[in-house]
Parts: sequence; C-alpha cells; structure tokens
Amino acid sequence: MADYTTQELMVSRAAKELKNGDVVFVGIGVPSLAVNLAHRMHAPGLCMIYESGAVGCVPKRLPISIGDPCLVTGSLAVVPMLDVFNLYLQRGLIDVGFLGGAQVDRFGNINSTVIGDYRKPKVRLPGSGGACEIAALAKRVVITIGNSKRTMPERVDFITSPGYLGGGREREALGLKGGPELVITDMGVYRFDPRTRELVLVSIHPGITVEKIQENIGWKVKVASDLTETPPPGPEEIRIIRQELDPQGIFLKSKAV
Amino acid sequence: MADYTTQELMVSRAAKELKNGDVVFVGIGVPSLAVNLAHRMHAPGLCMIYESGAVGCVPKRLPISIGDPCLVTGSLAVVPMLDVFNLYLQRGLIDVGFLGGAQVDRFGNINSTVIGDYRKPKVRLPGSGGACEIAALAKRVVITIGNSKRTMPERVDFITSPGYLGGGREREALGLKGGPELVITDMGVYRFDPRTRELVLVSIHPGITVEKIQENIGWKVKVASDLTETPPPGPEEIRIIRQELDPQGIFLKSKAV
Amino acid sequence: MSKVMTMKDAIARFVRDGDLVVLEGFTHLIPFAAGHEIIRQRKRDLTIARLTPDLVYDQLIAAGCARKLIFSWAGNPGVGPLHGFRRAVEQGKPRPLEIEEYTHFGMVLRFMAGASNLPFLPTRNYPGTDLLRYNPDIRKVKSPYSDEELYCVPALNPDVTIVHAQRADADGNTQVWGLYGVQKEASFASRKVIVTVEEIVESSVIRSDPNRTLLPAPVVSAVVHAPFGAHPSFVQGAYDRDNDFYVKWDTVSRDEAGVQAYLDEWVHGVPDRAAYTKKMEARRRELEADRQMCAPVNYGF
Amino acid sequence: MSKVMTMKDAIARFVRDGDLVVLEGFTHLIPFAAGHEIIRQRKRDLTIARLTPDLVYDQLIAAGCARKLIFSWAGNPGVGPLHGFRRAVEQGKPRPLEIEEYTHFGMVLRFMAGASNLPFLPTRNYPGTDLLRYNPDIRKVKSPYSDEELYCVPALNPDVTIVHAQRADADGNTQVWGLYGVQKEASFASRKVIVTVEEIVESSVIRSDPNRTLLPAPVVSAVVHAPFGAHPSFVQGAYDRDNDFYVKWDTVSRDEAGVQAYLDEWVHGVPDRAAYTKKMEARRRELEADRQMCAPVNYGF
Repeated sequence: MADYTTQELMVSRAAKELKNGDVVFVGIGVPSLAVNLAHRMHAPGLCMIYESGAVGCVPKRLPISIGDPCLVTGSLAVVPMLDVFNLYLQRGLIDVGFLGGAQVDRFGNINSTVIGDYRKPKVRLPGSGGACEIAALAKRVVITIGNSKRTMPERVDFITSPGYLGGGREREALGLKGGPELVITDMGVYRFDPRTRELVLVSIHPGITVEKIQENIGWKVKVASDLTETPPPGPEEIRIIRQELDPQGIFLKSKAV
Repeated sequence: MADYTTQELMVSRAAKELKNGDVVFVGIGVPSLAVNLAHRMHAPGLCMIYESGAVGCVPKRLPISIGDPCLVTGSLAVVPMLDVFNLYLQRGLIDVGFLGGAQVDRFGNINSTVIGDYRKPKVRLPGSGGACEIAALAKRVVITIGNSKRTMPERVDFITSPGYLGGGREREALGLKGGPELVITDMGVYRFDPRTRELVLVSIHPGITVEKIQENIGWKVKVASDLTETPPPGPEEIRIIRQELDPQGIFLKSKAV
Repeated sequence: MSKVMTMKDAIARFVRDGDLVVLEGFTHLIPFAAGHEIIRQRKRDLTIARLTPDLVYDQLIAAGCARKLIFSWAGNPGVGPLHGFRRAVEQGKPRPLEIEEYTHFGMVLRFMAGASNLPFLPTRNYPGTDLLRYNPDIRKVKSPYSDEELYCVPALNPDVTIVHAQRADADGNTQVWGLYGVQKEASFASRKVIVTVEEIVESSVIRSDPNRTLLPAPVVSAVVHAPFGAHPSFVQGAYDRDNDFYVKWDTVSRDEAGVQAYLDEWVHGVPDRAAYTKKMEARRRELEADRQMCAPVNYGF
Repeated sequence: MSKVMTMKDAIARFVRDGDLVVLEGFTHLIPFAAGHEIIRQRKRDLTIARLTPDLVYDQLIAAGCARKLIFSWAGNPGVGPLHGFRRAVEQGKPRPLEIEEYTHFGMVLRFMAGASNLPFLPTRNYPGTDLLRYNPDIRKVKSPYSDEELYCVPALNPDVTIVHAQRADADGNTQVWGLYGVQKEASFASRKVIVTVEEIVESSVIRSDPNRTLLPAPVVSAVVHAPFGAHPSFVQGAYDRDNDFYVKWDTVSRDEAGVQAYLDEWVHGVPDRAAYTKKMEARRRELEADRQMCAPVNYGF
C-alpha cells in the first residue's frame, strides 16, 4: 500500500489546482500546506496573502495561526486589514480563496457558524471571520472538508459563505461573480455542474468506491461520466510535505492511511 | 513709527488666536508663520498638521509649499491624505483651520475658484484644494485677506468654502458645525455677530480709521461698540519672525510699514 | 503633555461598567495585560467588540465582565473552539451573553466608518449569506450613480479602545510594525484610547521615522508601560506567540473551575503584569525574538 | 517575473491616445520624467486627473496632450497661478480644455472608491459650496440608519496610473517613505500601473521592511529605473524640491513661446531623463539630500 496519508493526498490535489502567478488567499492547515507545496513545485510565482495582512510570505516554519509572526518576517508587504478586504479582495486581486467549514452542501454553500438553530444553537461554531467575503469576492474558491452525512448534508443549517445558493443562476442573480470550483474531501474530488451548479463527483481517491461515497453524503450524488482516480502524491511532493512543510507532523499527524 | 510691518502685525494677531494644545490645520504664508510663532511663544503643545499628511512638524527652514520635505523630517507622523481628511478632519480632530482666498464676503464665505462666471471666467483661480472641507469640518476657522472693495465684496462670485452662507442659521440648517470665527485683514480684525452672522469690525490696526476701512469694503460695515486698536507685535515676536521664521523675508518682504 | 500612568490607574479611570470596550490586535499585539486588569478590577456589564474574541475575551466572558459581544470569528486560532464563549452562548454561564455578529470585512468597515465620523460604509459583500436574516443592521444602500444596491454596515464608536504597541512617547505618539490589524481604525473611532507599550521612548525616536506612527498624540488618552503585555499573543521583534499556552487553554477552559483556577493564579493572584512576567521568567526567555533588523532609510532633504 | 523596461517602452506600451491617465504624487514624488516622455511621444486627447495639476500637467496641457482635466487645486504651489492651465481654460490655447472639478477630499475619495471597486463613497463635506451647482456628479445618498443625507462622489478608475517611488524590486513591489499623497489609492484604482523609481533593489531589501511597501507586485504593470525622475519635485532622502525652478516656471510659462522654448530644450531636446539629468548635473548636486537615517526596527520572532 502506498506510503502517503489521505491528508497528503488532499494537499497534493489542492496544490495542483493552483497556477503559477495566482494570488492566493491562504488559510491555516491543508490550504497553507497546499499553497506552500505548489509554491515549491510548479508555482514559484504564486503570491500568498493572509487575511492578517501579510503578503508574499516565505514562512521559515509552519504557521500555527494566520497571524503567525513567521508570516511577517521576510514578507513582501504587510498591510492593514482594511486594505486586505477593500483593495485586494473586493478590488478583485484575489484569484483563489481556500475555504473549509463544518458543513458543505449540494450547491457548495458553507456553514461555519452554527449547528442547529442560530438562536438556540446545538453547537456554536466560530462564525465567518473572512470566509463570507472570500466566498463572495474571490475569483475562484477551493473547498476542503471531510466526506460524511454530517459534514455534507443536502442543505447546510446556516449559509455562512455563499456557494451557488439554491443552484442554477441564483448566485449570479444576486450580482455575485466567481463561486466554488472544486471540493476536495478525504474520499474524492467534486466539481460543479455548469448548469445546475450541483456537486459532481469527478475523481475518487485510491481505495475508495462510489458506493462508499454515496454512504457518506447527504443526497443522491451525481457522478461524472469520465470519473477518474485521484492521482496520488509523488515522492518529491511527499518529501517536501514531510521534511520541509510539516516536519513535526503538526497538521498531518498519522503517516499511515 | 513702530518698526513692524502690517504682515507682521497680522501674523502676531493670528498667533494670539491659537491656544496651547490646539490641533491646527496649517497653510503656507501668514498662517504658517502665525502657527510657528504661537508654537514658540505661548503654545508649545500646539500640534501642526499639513494637508500633505505631515503631523507635528518642526520645520528647520521656512516651508515654501505645504509639501516641503522639511515638514517631514523630524515630524511626529506622516499619514496618507485619505487619513488626513477622513480620520483627522472629518472625525473632528482639527481645532483650527486657516483659510485665505481671493474674496471674502459679508458672511465669511470664501472664493478661491473664479472671478466672473464659472463657465466663462474673467480670472480662473486655483480652486478649493482642501479649503472647502476645512471650512466645513474644522471646529474653528481663521481667515486672512486684504481689505479692499475687490477682495471683500458683499457677496463672493463663487462660494468655494462655506462661511455662514446667507447669514443667520443658514449654515447650521445644512448640518454644518463650526464656521469662521475671525477675519484678519491688513487694516483690521473682524468677528461674526452671533445672531446675524455678519462681519463685525472689532479692532483696527494702528494708523487705520473706520472711514478708511469703510472705503475698502463692499458693504456698510458693522462696527463693534467696544472697538479697540489691534495690539502691535512685541519685540520678542518680531525677533522670532525675522530671525527664526522668515530670515530671508520670503513671505514678509518689506520691513517698513 | 505626558499621559503616562499605571495600568491600574488607566483602567480605573477610563473603563466604566457598562462601557462599549474594544481591545484590538489581530493575533499580533493583543492587549492581554489590560484585559487582566479589567478582570482584576471586576468591571461589569461591558459590551466588548473585537474581530476575533481570542483568549483575551474568552477570559473576560468567563470572568463575568461582559453582557454583550460584537465579533466576527470566535475561535481559538489554530486550536479549536473558545469554551468560555460557548458556555456563555449555549448555557448562559456564568451569565447570558448577547451576541451581535458580523464578518471580518464588516467589522473593519464598522470601525472605519466610526473613525471617519460617517454613519455607514458600503461593501459588495453579503449577498446570499444567512447572516442577513439574523443581523438587521446589515442594510442596503442605493447607489446614486446607477440602479445598483449595495449592502452597508453601521459605524461602531467605542467608549474606549485599548491597543498594545512596540513603542510610544509619553504624549502618546505610537508606532507599530508587523501586522497592523484594525488598531488604527478602532482607535480613531473611539472616544478614549489607552495605549499599552513594550517601551516608552523619547519623541526623537518617533520623529526619526514618522511614517511608522500608527496613532498621533491627539487621539491617545493614556500611555501605559507594560512590557510582555501582549503575552500569550506576540510582539514582532520582541517575543514570539506562546502557541503552547493557546493549546493549554483548550484544556484549562473546558470547565468553569479550570478557568477560575487560572484567573485566581494568573490574574487575581498577581498585582500586575510585572509580577505575571516574573512568575514566568523562564518562559519569557524562551519566547524572546531573534534580531532581524530592517534596512534603515534616509529622511533627509 | 521582471517588469523592468525603459521609460520609452513603458509609455509607448501602456499609455494610449484618449486614455484616462493619472500621474500622482502630492508635491512629493511627482513623476516628471514620465510626463516628459508622454509629451515626447506626442500622446493626444488624454483625460488627465490629479489633485494638484502642478507643473507636470501645466506642461502636458501647454504641449497639447490633454483634452480634459479632473482636479481639485490648480496652482503653482507657493508661487502663483498655472499659466498653461489658465490659457487653456480662459482662451482655449493651444486647445480648449474641459474641466471636471472636485476638492482634495473629493478626489481622494474618488480614488479610494475606485480602488475598492465601489461605485461611490460618502462624505460630510460639500453642504453650501457652489461647486455643487457646476458638478452634477457630487450627489446625495441617504443613510439607511437615520434620516441623514450625505453627499458622495463617484469612483474614479484610470486606464493607467504612473507613480514615482524611492525603490522597487524588479517584480514591482514598491516602497515609499515621506509624504504618501494618494498614490496607493490611485494605483489600486487603475487598470495599469507604471512605477518609476530612483533605485531598483533586490527583493531582499523590500523583504527587510515589509511595512514600508506601498504597492505589491500584482498591481504593477511596469517598473522603470528613472533616477532624478521627480525633478523639479523632490524625493525624501534623495533630493530636495527645486523651488527656484517652480519660481522660474512662472516666467517661462507666461506665453506659449516660452513654454515651447522650454519643451524644445528640456523635453524634445533630450532623449530621456538620463540626458536631462546630465544637462543639469551641477543643479542636481546642489539638490542632493543630507543623510538623516531612521532608527532601524526588529522584524525577528
């Protein structure tokens, strides 16, 4: 059995989604690892921006929070958050935003606010932070989440960050551009049907079956006619992830699938 | 005859209008000299702000323009112009603004835009710059201008910077606070009637008569019952102006009245 | 005129029960020392606003100082949930906590509107989010230049804002480098501003680099010398973020007893930040920053 | 990816006849070298926008490059009127000049709205000024939080903005100190941005002090090495303002012949700024700045 973890596979798949020259709004964990991997592999011209205001970061260690001092030292620019949101995000300079959450639904809407009722929460989650504006204003959005009936219900309890809302042209009708283009889970990769805007399974990870995925999602999932297997990370990618990006295995704990 | 010029008298009178601790929006020429004089005499805690974004300036030479590099070197802060207008002026941090112009009228309105018709100007003047917002948003405004029928007509050709508009409560009715409190000319000093908001002559410079002033103003001028003579600059003030502030006599040319 | 005073005096004088209080700093320069003094003086019924409540507000909430929270992301960065915040919201312990929720962009604009003395500022954000159903203060404004409608947020004007900085002079001219967060906007929006600093310097230091000044004296009410005053958050060029503490807080704060024990030892158990720092001297040394100086620039003419 | 090119190439490639062009810099860092290259390449029908047209636009106008001016203060700072501007407005020479007039605050907000991709921004300014009668684009917007009505100004989005700076790296990461003016807002508002600099530096210099960066590479289209490129305006830490030239311009520009003679000698008469600088080497030396270095700060952790 191949020597890589599911998270490493997700990181490598997410990295492949980034083009050289992309300006990327980075979050902590898998997104941060993916962006740093792409930066070292095929996208040296990629520009990392953190919502904390650090631009063009070259972190000398794995950042623990989006405001880690290692993001500032040696960066190309540090700007007020007012500029991050007005001049970078709203102005349209951000090519790719990474988002996660507690729930992602059939149309790519994300919930990171509350499980249950907003006023009487079962579980109160952190809330939007910058997620809502990234979902609304970045050109492309890549989502990472666990594949389960709990985390991928047909409809999220609360739309924190708008995807395609009810599907079809609902998002465009509200004047929103962009939108999610890819969802990467621990079992497979989804894109969005250009017409219905519904999630479509386009690749499954090695060892996973379509049945397994159907058991772990909240609706009858659409499957692409040209369904493929997600390419596993190459040895160089694994080396970079383990030796350079997360040597202490802070985010990518287990080394066995 | 006393050894001081009319301009030196105007500078010293304007300086007396400034309190210690005032945050003052400074212009070039008489205002700049007045503020620097006050700073050296009775208002060491006065804070100078130039619309160019220099705050707490300690110019080592007489600044020729409001963007002179000597305003930056050794200043307490240099800020973007967006902050000057949003965070300092509109926020209400500016206690005193100095304004001049080509015309000042009976209700303290200032014209620095055009003589004649706006679309077919006899003389096209520079325009507002920051004057309109200073007149609208500073807590107090001090005006300096020459006393003549041309420069002090009953109604200005164009209101660049609002004073009390048509007089009475017209300014307040538009939601504007503050307003001009003093007009200093080469012949006298005027305040504003608290009810009619019309200019009232409160002091005349040594050697000037009320008749002389009436001949050099565009309407029947109101004179205060307690009309006084403008106090001449003291020897220390004259020394500072001539030796420290304008040693080359760039703004205060002639040394004889 | 010098505005230097002790933390005790600054909090006693400028923070009153029932005030709208802001302690800002986005992961960087979080004024923990000031937060602890607010707890020590048992201030009550505060409305506390911050983009990320972080541990400093989790502690204020758990200590019962706050009746309402205005925020945009309530988590323990890089670790997990804020248990004090969740207990208050989910179980009303130690007292019910009213919440008013925005997004980061919304909070930044609220401070900027307040700092600019404007009633609101517009944004292209918000279409489609359910936040609109629960926050009636995110409203629509019509552009006078087209048929476009945009959402907007109302100004936020705190009674007092507290920020921590690398250095200030005695008058309050304050300089910051590294992450700026929203301290400038929050401070200009506020009626009173308390600045706590690692170092009080001569004005000549400030004047040697005027472009670094974040806050000018006229907006500052008090200057407090509080070295290590941002721990467990960090100060660029002074000390690193104490990530272990953020992880430990996840355990400490799981029940009210744990929080109380922490407050008894580290807040009520010490008179001030100096004592707190002495008590963890070894840790402080571990967190000390390496030197990586910037290239100086010429301000001459 | 390096964006370094010659001034000739940058202007030829990014400035087209009929464009809305902005050369910003408030008394400080005015990109005169770029302005001269625009004249040299005989660009036509430009709409030029700037808070203070200053000598750089007086020359563009007198050279017949502009059909419209958007501005807020048209004078020769500290000297008097701009004769080229007045001839165009009062007598239509060398060609009629359409004007669109705001105030400084209004222009700053127009750039900020453009930089923020917003249709407008509100202000408490403008009640009572006659400017409202002649500028129909200063409009009213109603606050959704009260009965208040405020004035607002529309976004300004130039085709190309040109700024001069102390230093940038080859990718376009640009640093400025001293007066900031509105260069950041004008550049972010613009479709294309040309940065002309005193010095092109290694990225490591930029990275040693990231808080000084005014413009990040993603907004910059071209980087031009143009030492002394802001003369007769100034560059903090490099050279002083040439006040004598500003005074001399008052005489030179009083008639069209005077302006033409100046352009023939100093613009069309030289191939580029390097030749211009060589031609006034003695003057350049007189204007060289003294050294007054800032206190360096620590970015370590």
